[in-house]
Formats: sequence, C-alpha cells, structure tokens
Amino acid sequence: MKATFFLFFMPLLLVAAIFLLLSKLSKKIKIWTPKRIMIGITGYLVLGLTAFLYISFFAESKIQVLSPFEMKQLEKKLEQIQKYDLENDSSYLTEDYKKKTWELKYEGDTLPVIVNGDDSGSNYIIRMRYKDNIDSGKAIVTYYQLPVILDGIDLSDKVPLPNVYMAHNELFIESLSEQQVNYDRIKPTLSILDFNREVEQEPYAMDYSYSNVLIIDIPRSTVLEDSQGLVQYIR
Amino acid sequence: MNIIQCEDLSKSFGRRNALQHVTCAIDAEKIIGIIGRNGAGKSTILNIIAGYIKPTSGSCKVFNENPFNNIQTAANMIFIDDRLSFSDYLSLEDILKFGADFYPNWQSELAYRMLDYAGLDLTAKHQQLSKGQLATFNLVYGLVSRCALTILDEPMNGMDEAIRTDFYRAILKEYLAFPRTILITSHHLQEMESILEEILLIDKGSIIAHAPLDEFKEQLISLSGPSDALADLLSETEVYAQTIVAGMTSAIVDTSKLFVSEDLLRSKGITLSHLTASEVCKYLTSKEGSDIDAIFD
Amino acid sequence: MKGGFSMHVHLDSTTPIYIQIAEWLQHEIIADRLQADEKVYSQYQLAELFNINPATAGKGLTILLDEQLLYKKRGLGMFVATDAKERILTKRRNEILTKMAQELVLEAKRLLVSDEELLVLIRKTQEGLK
Amino acid sequence: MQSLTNISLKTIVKKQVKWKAKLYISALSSLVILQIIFGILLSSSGSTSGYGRGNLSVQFSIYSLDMFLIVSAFWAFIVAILFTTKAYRIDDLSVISSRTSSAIANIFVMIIYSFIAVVIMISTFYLKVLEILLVEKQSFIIENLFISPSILLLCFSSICLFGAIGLLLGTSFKGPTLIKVPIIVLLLIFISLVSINLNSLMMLPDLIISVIYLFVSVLCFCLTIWIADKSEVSRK
Repeated sequence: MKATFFLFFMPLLLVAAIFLLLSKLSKKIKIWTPKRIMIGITGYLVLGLTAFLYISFFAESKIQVLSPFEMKQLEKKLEQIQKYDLENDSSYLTEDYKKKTWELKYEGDTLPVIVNGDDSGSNYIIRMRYKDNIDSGKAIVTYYQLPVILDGIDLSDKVPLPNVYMAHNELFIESLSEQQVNYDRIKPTLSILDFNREVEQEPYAMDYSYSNVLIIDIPRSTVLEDSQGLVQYIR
Repeated sequence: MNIIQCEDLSKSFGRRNALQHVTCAIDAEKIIGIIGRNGAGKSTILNIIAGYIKPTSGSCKVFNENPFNNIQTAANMIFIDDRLSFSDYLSLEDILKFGADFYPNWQSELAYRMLDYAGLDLTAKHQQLSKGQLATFNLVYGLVSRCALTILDEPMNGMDEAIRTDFYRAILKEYLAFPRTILITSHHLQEMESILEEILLIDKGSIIAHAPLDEFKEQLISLSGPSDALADLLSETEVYAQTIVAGMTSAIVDTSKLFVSEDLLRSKGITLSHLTASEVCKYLTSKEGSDIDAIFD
Repeated sequence: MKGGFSMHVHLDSTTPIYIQIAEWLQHEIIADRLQADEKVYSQYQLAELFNINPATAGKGLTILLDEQLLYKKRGLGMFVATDAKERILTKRRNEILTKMAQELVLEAKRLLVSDEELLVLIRKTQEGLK
Repeated sequence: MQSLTNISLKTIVKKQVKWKAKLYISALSSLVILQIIFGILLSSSGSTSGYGRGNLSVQFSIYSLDMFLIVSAFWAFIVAILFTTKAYRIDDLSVISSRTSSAIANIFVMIIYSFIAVVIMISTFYLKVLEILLVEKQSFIIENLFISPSILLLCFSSICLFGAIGLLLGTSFKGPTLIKVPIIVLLLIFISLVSINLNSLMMLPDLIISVIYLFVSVLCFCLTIWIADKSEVSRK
C-alpha cells in the first residue's frame, strides 16, 4: 500500500503542484495568446521531429542489440561449449575467440601456477594443454573470450583481462579489480509492463563464468604445479 | 402568443422557499420589467426561465418547451448579468467574433459602434474592465445577439448616470429594430419605466402584480386632505400607508376599491395625486406597518 | 422639424405616459404643427421620439382614435381628422376651462375673495394679456 | 413573432469544441513544461538496472516512455477536473450552450488533447534521446527508435482514461447529490480494484489493455454526459 501511495500519489501531487503553479504564472504573463501558444507547441513538436531525424540519420548506435532469437541461438552454442569443456576438448576454442596471448619463459621442468582471484571468485576457467611444438622453458598463455551477453548486449569486449606474469619462476594469474560498465539504453516501450512480463520469463542473461577461458600451453616435459587445484587438463 | 408560461412554479433551496406557486404568462415581443426587493425571487425565476435550474414543482415552458438544459432554449435566449464571463485569452474584439460565431442574428457593426460610443478599448480583456465598463460591454453583447428572449439582470449596475440613459435608449431602439421579449430587472425602476410595457412585481417568492405599466401605476393613488373628511373614506378601502400631520391626512389607497368620483373628493378639499411606478412597488411590497419611521418611534 | 421635439419634451413621472402622449399630439394639432389630413407619427416614431415603449405610444394614439381626432387608413397609418383642431379646442373649452374655473372659484372661496373681486381680477388679467 | 433559431446540438458542440480547443490551449503548454521538467530535467539517469558478473558490473540506464506517460496521464486528470470547474463552466454560459453540449464538447477537447499529449510525449522522448546522445556518446544503445503502434495506442488510451475519470469526477461534484454520491463511491471502488489487480492487468497484451482502457473511458464519458444532463447551473 505504501509503495502504491508513493508511486501513484506523490507524482500526482507533484504534477498538480507544478501545473497549478504554471497556470498561476501564465495568468501573470499576458503575452501568451492562444495563437502564440499554438506556435510554441508546434515549434516544440518540430524540435522533437528534428531530434528524431537527427538520431535516425546521424546516430548509428555502435552497440548492436541482439534479438531474442539470436540470443536463443547463442545460448544453445554456449551449452555446447560447456559440453566440450566437460569432455576436456579444446577444439571449440577457435581463433575467433582468441583475445590475448602471453609468451612466458621459465627455468626448469616445473611451473608453479598461482591464481589470485578476488572475492568474486574466478571469472574464467584455467586449462592446461600440452603442446609438442613449444620449446622447453616456454609457456604460451592464451585468453579466449567467449560471448558474454546481458540483456541482449554483447559485453565480450568489456570483460577485464587477467594479469598474467612470471615472477620468481612462478606463473601468476591475477584478476583485475572490478570493472564497471555503464550503458544508456533507449527503449521506447513501457518498462513497467516489460518488467512485469519479464518476471515470468527468464531474463536473457547468460552465465558468464564459462565464457572466459585461459589456456596454458606448455611442452610435455614440463610439470604444472597447481597447488590450488584450479587448473584442469584439456586436450 | 405566450413565450413563457409558468404554472404553479415553486423552487426551494434546502429549506428556503425561493418561489412559491408562481403562475404567469409572458407574451412575445414585450419589454417587461421584473421588479422586486433583494431576495424576492427575481433571480430564481429568471434562472428557471433560462433553463439553468430545475423547479422543485410546477412547470415552466419557454417557447413551448421545458427550458431546463435545453439547447433550443439556449439558442434563443441570452442571460446577461454581472457574472457573464469570458476566457482570459479573449480580448473584447475576440469576444465579439466569438459571439458572432454562435448567435445567428448577431449584429457585428452595431456592436463595434456601440462599444466605440461607450469608449471601450477593443483590445482590452473582459476581466480588466471596470464595473461600469463591464456592465456596458455585457449589455451590448446581450443586445447585438438579438435573441428572441433577452434577459437583462441589473444591466446598468455600476454604469455612470450619463451613459445609463443612453443605454436605456439603446435598448429601446434595438427593440424597435428587432422586436423581441426583453426581461429587465433593475433597482432603478424610475429610470427605465418609460421603456417598459409591463411590470411583473415579485415579493417573497410570489408574483403580486403583473400588468401594463399604466394600469400598474393606477393601482394605487394618493389622497390628502383634512383628516375628518378622509376618515370615512379610508375605512371603506384598503389603505397601504397613512401619515397624519397637524389635522391633515395623506394616505395611499387601492384605486379599485375607491368608489367615489373625483369631483366629490375635490369638493371635500381632498386632493388626488398619482404615484410613480416605484412608489407603487414600494407600497405593494412593504410589509404591514413596515415604515422606516416606526423604527425610530 | 419633426425630429427636433424630443429634446424639449419632458415626461413627468406621475401622469400616465399615454395620456401625456395624447395631450402632446393634441397640442401639436392646435399649434398647427400637425395639419388636417396629415399623417401622424406612428407608435414606433413616437416611441423613439419620447423614448417610451411603443405599446404605450400606441395607447396614446388609441385615445385620439377613440375620440375620432385621428382616422386610420388601412396599411398607411393614422391621419389627423379634418375637424380635429376644432373639436380639440371645443373640448378643451368645455372640459379644461370648466375644471379651471371650478378650481379658481374654490380657491377664491378659500382665500375669502368675493365674487365681484374675482370677476374684476379676471377682467384685469384679460386686459393685461391683450 | 420573430422566427426562432433552430440549432442542432451537433452544430453547437462543433462550435464549442472549436473554441474550447483554442481557448484551453494553455493546458497543452503546461504539459510541455511538465514534460520538460519531469522527463528531461528530473529523470536525468533514467531507470537503472544493474548486473554483477564476476569482476564486471554492468549498469543499464533505461530510458523508456514510462515517466512521460505518467506525467501525461496525471496531467490529463488534472486538466479534466479543471475543465469542470466554475471558471470554465461559467464561460460556457456566455454563448449558446447547454450542460449537455458543454460536457460533450469537453469530452471531445479531452480526446483531442489526449492525442496531442501523445505527440508531445513522443517529441519529448526524442529530445531526451538526443540529449543522451550528445552527452553520452559512447555507451548509447538504441534498441529501437520507432515506437510501436500498440504502445502509442496504449499511451493514448491511458491518457484518455485519466482524462475521462477526471471529467467524470469533476462533473459528479457539481451534479445532484442523489447521483454524485454513488458515482464517486463507484469510481473509488473501481480505482481500488484496478490498483489491486494492477499486476495481472499488466500481464495482458498491450492491445487488450488499450481496449479495456478505451472501454472504461467511453463508460466514463457516457456517465459524464448523463450527469451533466441532470445538473443545474451553480454559479456560486
């Protein structure tokens, strides 16, 4: 009841107050004849139209919004990816998803890995893979970014990359501190209605914990020391 | 032909009876003065005729139709009083265009000439006018609309003395040019009586007289002469007012109950004099023994 | 010059207006401003002239019509009867003069003026006006 | 006897609508100002929804038509009540009119104004969009620039509904007591019923909601005319 009151009556009172104030003021200002008001309103509408034309011609939105259909497809794809991952198959990680590669050098046959994630836990999965064509003492860490879709918007580019570096002959993987992204969405619908209807359905937000994959490629001669148990082997 | 026909008309506001069993008929194309004290019921009957309010009982027919909320009545009737109001956004000139759009018999030229004569600025707003100017404008508005039934409720209120006479003449001339039924109420019967054809006198919610002006005036007569000569005469007729000063009596009596010839009266040293219409009204509506002098006794 | 009268005619408020109108018309006839067989003012003209209700003016005309001082031509209006002036004068002589004489005698009695004195006064007044 | 003027109710209503639409236009200018105040100045951030995923937190500022519609609907309600107040009613008496013709004319003006209000609303929306575009160039997402016809119809019917309720309320207050009390009670029951079932109402498709709103509006309009037909003029 309280919420209804604040939602309904407060704006009503506010609108009423401003409205009455305006009508009091307009009585004081005598220059507003019906004709001038009509011109004013027409002008305002023309302004709105101009804004519309400007937006539609000159403001190509850089960010595309996926349709529910496209998102459904992506969802399916992501499910497949999870399946691949469970089967320790890395073949789904194509060049398309490759985002960054680090070439690291170490000494000896063991490579200890230390993962420093923040409290939010791991935002990416770490996998190791043996590669034959890598010289010993060398590791290639590749970051794959799979699609991250939130409310129909591809956020893949916004996901912060981890920091990967060698120190004291140990491989450090550090997540960066939380990254905030703001979007202004123009949605010419009634969000009260949309919100109420969406409560029933699943929002099109995809789980993103599977979406970032860090692959550590090392020669077969090297033993990866993973004391935290976060790194899984993948083919 | 009767333009207004009221039968056993009563109206009460809560407990107050504003009109009680009024029956009257008003002919077409007459100028009729509706006279009465404040609160006598003038406005109530005018409001019923105009179709603004509903009678509590009885019937009222205007143009043979029930006037209440009737568009036909509204189309042929205009009600002018000091509460006539127009939108803030209209200048006087706009108001004239406004009226011309609605009233089919509208006289634009005449309106301009009359307002020019009264010295009203056409670019002024209705609300900005002084009380007298407002009354002038409203009256012009009422006249040029040329409605078959024109109700003027205190049309001269607040007008200058000089312009009042002019506008009574204006009413008459407009009436001559386009005969219509005009109902006028005024506190100043004296200044308008010459243009009236009939008088309708209302008191305490009832019509106590409805007659052509001259008949109305002759209803009462003033007699004055030696008290002893008048005493017998007065006992036989209805006396409305009486004053005795130093053996001389003057009295207002009902003419219809006076069966004595003028010559006989004169021979007794009694002089007869006519009353003005407003005096007749005053005596007809004054309560028994209600004399301002009585308060000071 | 018909229009010029309105300014000079003042109606008093106690005598009935229609009687004043009838009297004014009779006065116009006596003064030859309205000739025999001339068309008289219509009730509307009178209304405008005196600023009175046309019905009242009509009543004034009716009085003269009833006394046959005016006659009606259908569709044309009212006209002054040929002998109107004569008849008005006779009537005035009979009615008004009698009435005035009555009042004069009564007043003389009140003021204790003897009959002879009154007759002398009348004669003197007549000579004075010659 | 001068012949009487014969004028049909339709002619008079037409004339009244013509004049009223012109003379009450300051109501529309106040809507423009209200829209600018509420839609552009006050709601600078739009409604926000945030998502946190790992070390990425995403915040969406959503600019929808809601605020513009709420302001327009409340505006319509207030304007409708204003139309039935003394100042406006007395003005009607200065020309050929009856309570019925005035009520019908008010209804038409309300409908016309509701339509214009939708156009003003859209205009403000695009101006708001332009403002966001110029201020926040980078993070600007246009999901759809065109407003769908069903949403437009819904906006129109909502504004119309609020106007209709306003007219009915305002007219009821001046109506005979015998009618006034049940109408106001009925209206209160209706409003409380709607606000209780608001959620299930909003689950319906846009078009169905519009039809319900328009139906209730028409009902209110009919009641308004009926009450006006029974009302006396009160000039106190």
